[in-house]
Amino acid sequence: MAGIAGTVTRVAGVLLTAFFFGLTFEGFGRKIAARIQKRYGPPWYQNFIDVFKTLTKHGWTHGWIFDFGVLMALGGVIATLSFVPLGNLVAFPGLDNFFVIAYLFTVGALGMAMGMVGTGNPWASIGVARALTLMLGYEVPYLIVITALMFYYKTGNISDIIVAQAQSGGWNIVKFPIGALVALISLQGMLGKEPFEAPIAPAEIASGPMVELSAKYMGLLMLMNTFMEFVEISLFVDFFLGGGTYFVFLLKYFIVWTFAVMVSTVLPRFRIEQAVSFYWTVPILLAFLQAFFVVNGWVF
Amino acid sequence: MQSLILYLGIGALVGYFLSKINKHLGPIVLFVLSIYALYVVWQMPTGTNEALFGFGDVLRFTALSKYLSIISLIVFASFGFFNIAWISKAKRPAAFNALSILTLLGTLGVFFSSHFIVLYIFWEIAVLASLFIVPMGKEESKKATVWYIVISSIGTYLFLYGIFMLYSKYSTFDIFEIGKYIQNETVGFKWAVVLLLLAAGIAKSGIFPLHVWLRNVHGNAPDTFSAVLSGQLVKMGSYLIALVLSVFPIANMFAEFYNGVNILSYVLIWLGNISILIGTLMAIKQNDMKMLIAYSTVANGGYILIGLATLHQVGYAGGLFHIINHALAATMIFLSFAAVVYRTGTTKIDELGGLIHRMPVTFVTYLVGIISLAGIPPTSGFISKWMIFQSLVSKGMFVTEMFVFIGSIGSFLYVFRPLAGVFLGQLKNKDKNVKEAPGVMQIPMIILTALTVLWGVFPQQVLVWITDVQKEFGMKSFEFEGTVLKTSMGYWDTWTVFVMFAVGFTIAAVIYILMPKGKKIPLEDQYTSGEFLHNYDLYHYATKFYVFLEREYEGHPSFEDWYLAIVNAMKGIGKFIDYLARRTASAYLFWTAVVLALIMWVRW
Amino acid sequence: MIALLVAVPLAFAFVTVALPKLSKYIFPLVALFNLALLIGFVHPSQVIEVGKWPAAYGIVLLLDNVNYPFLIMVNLILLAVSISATFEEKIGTLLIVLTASINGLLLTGDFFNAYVFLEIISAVAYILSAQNKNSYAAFKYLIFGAVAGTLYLIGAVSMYVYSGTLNMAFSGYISAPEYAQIAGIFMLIAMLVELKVLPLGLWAPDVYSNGSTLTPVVLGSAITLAMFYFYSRVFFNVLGSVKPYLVYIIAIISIVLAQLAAMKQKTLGRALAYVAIAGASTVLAAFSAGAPGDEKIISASLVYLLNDVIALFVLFTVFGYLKGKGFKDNFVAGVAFSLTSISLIGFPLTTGFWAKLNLISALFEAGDKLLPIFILSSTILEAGYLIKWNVDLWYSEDENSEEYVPFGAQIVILLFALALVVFGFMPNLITDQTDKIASYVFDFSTYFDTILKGGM
Amino acid sequence: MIYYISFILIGIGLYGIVSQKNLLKQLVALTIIDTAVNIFIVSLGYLQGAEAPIYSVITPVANFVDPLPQALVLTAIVIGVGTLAMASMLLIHIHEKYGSVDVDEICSAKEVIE
Repeated sequence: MAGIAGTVTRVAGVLLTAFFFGLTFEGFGRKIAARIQKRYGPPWYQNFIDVFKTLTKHGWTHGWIFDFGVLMALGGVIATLSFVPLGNLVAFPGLDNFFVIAYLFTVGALGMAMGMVGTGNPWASIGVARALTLMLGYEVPYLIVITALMFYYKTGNISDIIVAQAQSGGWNIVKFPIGALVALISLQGMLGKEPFEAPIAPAEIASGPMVELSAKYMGLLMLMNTFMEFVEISLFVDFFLGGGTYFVFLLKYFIVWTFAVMVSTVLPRFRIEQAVSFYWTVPILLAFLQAFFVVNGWVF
Repeated sequence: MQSLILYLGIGALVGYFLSKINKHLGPIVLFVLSIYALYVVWQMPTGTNEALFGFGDVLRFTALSKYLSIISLIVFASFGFFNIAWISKAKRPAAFNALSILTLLGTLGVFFSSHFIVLYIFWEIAVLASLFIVPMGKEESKKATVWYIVISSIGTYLFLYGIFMLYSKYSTFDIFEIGKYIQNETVGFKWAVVLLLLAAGIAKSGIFPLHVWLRNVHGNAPDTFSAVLSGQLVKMGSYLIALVLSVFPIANMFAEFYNGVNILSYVLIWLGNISILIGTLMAIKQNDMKMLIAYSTVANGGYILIGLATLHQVGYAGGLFHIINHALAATMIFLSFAAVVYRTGTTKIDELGGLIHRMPVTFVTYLVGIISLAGIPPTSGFISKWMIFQSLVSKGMFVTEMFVFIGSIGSFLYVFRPLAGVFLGQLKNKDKNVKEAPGVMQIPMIILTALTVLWGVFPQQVLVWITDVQKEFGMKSFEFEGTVLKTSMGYWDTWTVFVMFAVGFTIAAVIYILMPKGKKIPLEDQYTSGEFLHNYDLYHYATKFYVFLEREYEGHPSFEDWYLAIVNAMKGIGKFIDYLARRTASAYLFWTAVVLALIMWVRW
Repeated sequence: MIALLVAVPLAFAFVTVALPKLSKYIFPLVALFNLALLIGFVHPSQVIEVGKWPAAYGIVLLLDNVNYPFLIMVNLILLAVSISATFEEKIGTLLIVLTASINGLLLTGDFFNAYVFLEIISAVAYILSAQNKNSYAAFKYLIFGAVAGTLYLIGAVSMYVYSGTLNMAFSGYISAPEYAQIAGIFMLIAMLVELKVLPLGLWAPDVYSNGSTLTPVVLGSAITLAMFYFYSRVFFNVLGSVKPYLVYIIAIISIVLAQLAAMKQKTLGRALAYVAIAGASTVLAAFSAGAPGDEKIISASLVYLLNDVIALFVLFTVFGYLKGKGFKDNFVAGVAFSLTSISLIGFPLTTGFWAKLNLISALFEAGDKLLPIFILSSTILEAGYLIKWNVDLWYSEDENSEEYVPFGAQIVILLFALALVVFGFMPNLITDQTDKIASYVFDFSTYFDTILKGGM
Repeated sequence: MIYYISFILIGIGLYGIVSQKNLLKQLVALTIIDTAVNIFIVSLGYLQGAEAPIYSVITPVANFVDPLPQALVLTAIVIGVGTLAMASMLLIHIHEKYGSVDVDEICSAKEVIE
């Protein structure tokens, strides 16, 4: 029983961390973006206000698949999140296989896509189609880089890779600089931030998938979005920045997040096909370069 | 085994005549026979030899036979049950039923044979029986039949040639016997024989370069039969590939090429890569939902081939596991399509929409089917993909990984297209009165759905079958403990993942229930950028769903066109001959004189 | 006794000239009589010296283990033709003459006598080809056949010059191989024409596809069978057994060209004509591969030949009656058509399957790996277009016309089709026979002894 | 010598069939071949200085030419005539159907008919 209690505690810890710090950092991100654009910006707790406010409103639903899709989205992402190691906070030690996380992650994405298209609004369909297409772009180079890491360390477990970084004393961003660059570019796509913002594109396709959202559905999906960002950035921190203890991890997290926000603030938006063809040229070649280095043992 | 084959043979006749009385009886015969056969196969101990109608020991029940027979019988049982209702749409119900039973007979015979010629005979029975079902489908299905028979024949005759090459060396047709000797042959002979034998499997399982028939055949065949074609008959090819790769000591026969992968496997893996790429990219383009899944069959055939060809403890198991996953997923998907077509009469994605509001069970079947096909936990589809990924990563095959990832992520794209176009979005006016598929159709769909999730969470049973196969062929077998699947690169626990998913879902549900209820609004109540819409049929994004992606590979080469060009070139020669034949006697005589002169010159 | 096989039909032919209305009834009776005679009263080996001239001088008729099964088969086919075909009164007489001359060709042991029978067969064939106002094709066939006939005559006379006798056995025995070869070349050309091997068989498509129902059936089955017998007699028995590489190559080319041409066809009749060409070429190629005394190959190719002949009989009969219309209202014809085309392609559990399997197996045993490639790849094409035709005809949408298959023909084609399936399940029934033929085909000394010493 | 004549005649006949577009001329060429072959056969049986193969007072000793080829030729001639007659019949039919015996004209007529 003690084991289960410990697990429950750790899972709760992970989820609460993601909830609290995720929203907080998002608030910081908005502030930073505003400052770059020479605005004042909302307070750091604005996102908490948004989530709670939307959750308490009466909204509209488009039928059971819409409701189910939203639940599946949030449920899937929560399940994913619980497997992600936050530095040394690992809810399920040994079960943090990268592929499991990567594919569990898609449950949430699928749920969201399904629910949003279930509204019957074509803007949502267009947004989802773009999101999936973009995914085809960023996932492949990202996965190749990560599998190169896995091949190098002979393990698919994320915490093992964190440990190995600590033992060898060098972060992977130093050992695999090209890979880290590719992962960073892919991360931008995963986060759906500029220049890879086409799936949402508020001014172009009316926020794409979110077009029909209201009230608590919006709130649940905002939570889901926060958790997704948390998973994505955590994976980067774990893989390339050596994870670290809980607070060190959060610090690294904040730095990566800030960087992503800053990049997104100053860049314009790629068209979706530009984005895909970009991913299919530069990052994928770099990823293969990195894999080639790894296979030949040329690692710093 | 012999009695089973006999019963099926009788069953085909019985099914034919019963269908003449009442067409709903035929599928019942098929269903009962498959359930009975499933029971028998499940019980039968592996490793038994048997004679077939007095011809020596030509049947052998291996663990591989057992595994594939069970898969086939599950597919056929659901197909049979589904047909009880669907058969009223069939063009020639009696022939359809009899031929379906014969198809089952053929495939089971293939799985049981240990004698190449017997295997070939059963193979052709399966091909022939299914061949005559195909033209009962849509209008283009007649052309599809020709594609089917030609590509299939290319495979089988190459196979036959390979058999005879072996026979002229060893004077035996016994597969297992030959496996013992072949190691010491010359390199050229080994290459030729193995590739020739694999050709039939490659053609049947839709691997590049013999993949072109799948779109036509699976896309145009009778709706439920596509489920068998894609879910079961294609697996016959995978079986043959698995058999050849495991019975022959491939790893010892061919030199190592890269990280413990031998050169033949590498060639096969590349064929698999190209199949995945073609299957995925072409599936994304299709507007016909059946053709879309037909292309996805090409891609998944590639996965199976890659998994099997690694001959790796994990990869091979993954390939085998993928066989059952794809069989179930394809069956579910095609059956749900059959239900859709049964009610609406079209397979074009952009002519449909919003069916979820009318056919929820069909939708759920399709949904679980695609989740499994795309390899998303907690369905069984993820397990096999995970195993294949793990083995590729552990061997550091990065280029192959790229194709595999494209296939995997591409599958999200293409399976979403029918989901969005057919089931979600705006319900068409003409479909407003559509009802859910009849209960008889729902039952097999629900059972398959349950099975997919069940094996996704508790894969032990399937893994036992797989490890039995691996043990039988003397490979290192895949390790697992309960629901924990282990590889050298880490493990994962299907049960924990499922529980966590349930927990996440519960958390979300709790939040959802606690918060104020949403008001249900009709589909027409939409954000329309301020426009007033008269026809909500048009407010549905389904045509050219991924047009921005399709544009990136618009001018791609089409193998179908290339093959047609070859056929046309051949027809050109034929036309020339025909032209000569229409000429006067002078022309003939000229040729006579030429031949005469030639013979005179050479003297025989 | 065996002379009756020729004499009785010939006599009745004269009767029917006087009483043309009876020909319809006499023809089946004649064929039946021949069959009864063959099965009940005569047995190999028998020799008749016509006009009591001793063997090497006079004409000899011989019944031995090689031509006995051929005779039964040919007469069976002619009986089937008499039941299944509908023909004018005059044609009935012709067919009786054909019966006589085919029997004569099969029985004769004399080069010049064979020439006469060949020419009579050809003459009948020309008239049959001219049916249905197909005179132009018939004329082309005639020119071609006549030239071929003269070439055969040159060959036969050359044998006479070298050996001083027209008796096949004796002249084969006496003449030096190089002389025999030159004579053989002339005869070969004539036979290649009759066996419609491309490019010498270019007459066949027009004749087969545009004539009456009867034309392709008779030409493609009975006459082809007789020609193959004659080929085996002349080239295996008399002129010695060397592997004629050139014939082999020409036959292979012919297979390929015929299949390609068949694939291209838009009308069923023409496609079937090319199928017939390809089939005959395959048998010829196999014959030449097995020429150096390989009994297994010959046996297998005889099975192939039999399958081909029966299948074409059925296919052409169905085509002739239905003229390419669908099987909607002609279920029996459709079933027979499909079964035979499956057998022709060589799918398992039909005669064609064993034919191809045995042939390939025997070829591999003989170390011939080239012909199997062509047989298998031509089978791919054949499967493609035959299945296409089957599907088109079964699922054709056209409103049915008055075309139908008469009852007698339905029975015959169904029986033939079922026979192909039954032999498919019990291949021994047929392979035992062909093995026996094959074992005698190369046995020149027995043949020689039988003829010269009177057999009895 | 006479062999050469017959072979030359065969050559002429073959050339005639190959080159002529008129079917009747082709038929004539065919008969030329026929005749040539007959000459060939007869010439084979001929012996210099030998006599007709008939026993009589004038030829008590059998110094004969070979009689068999002559018999053969008789048969061959009959067959040739039969073929010729049949070919003529076919030609008449062709002329009835297409209105010509010229190959080119038949071809164009065929297109019209079909």
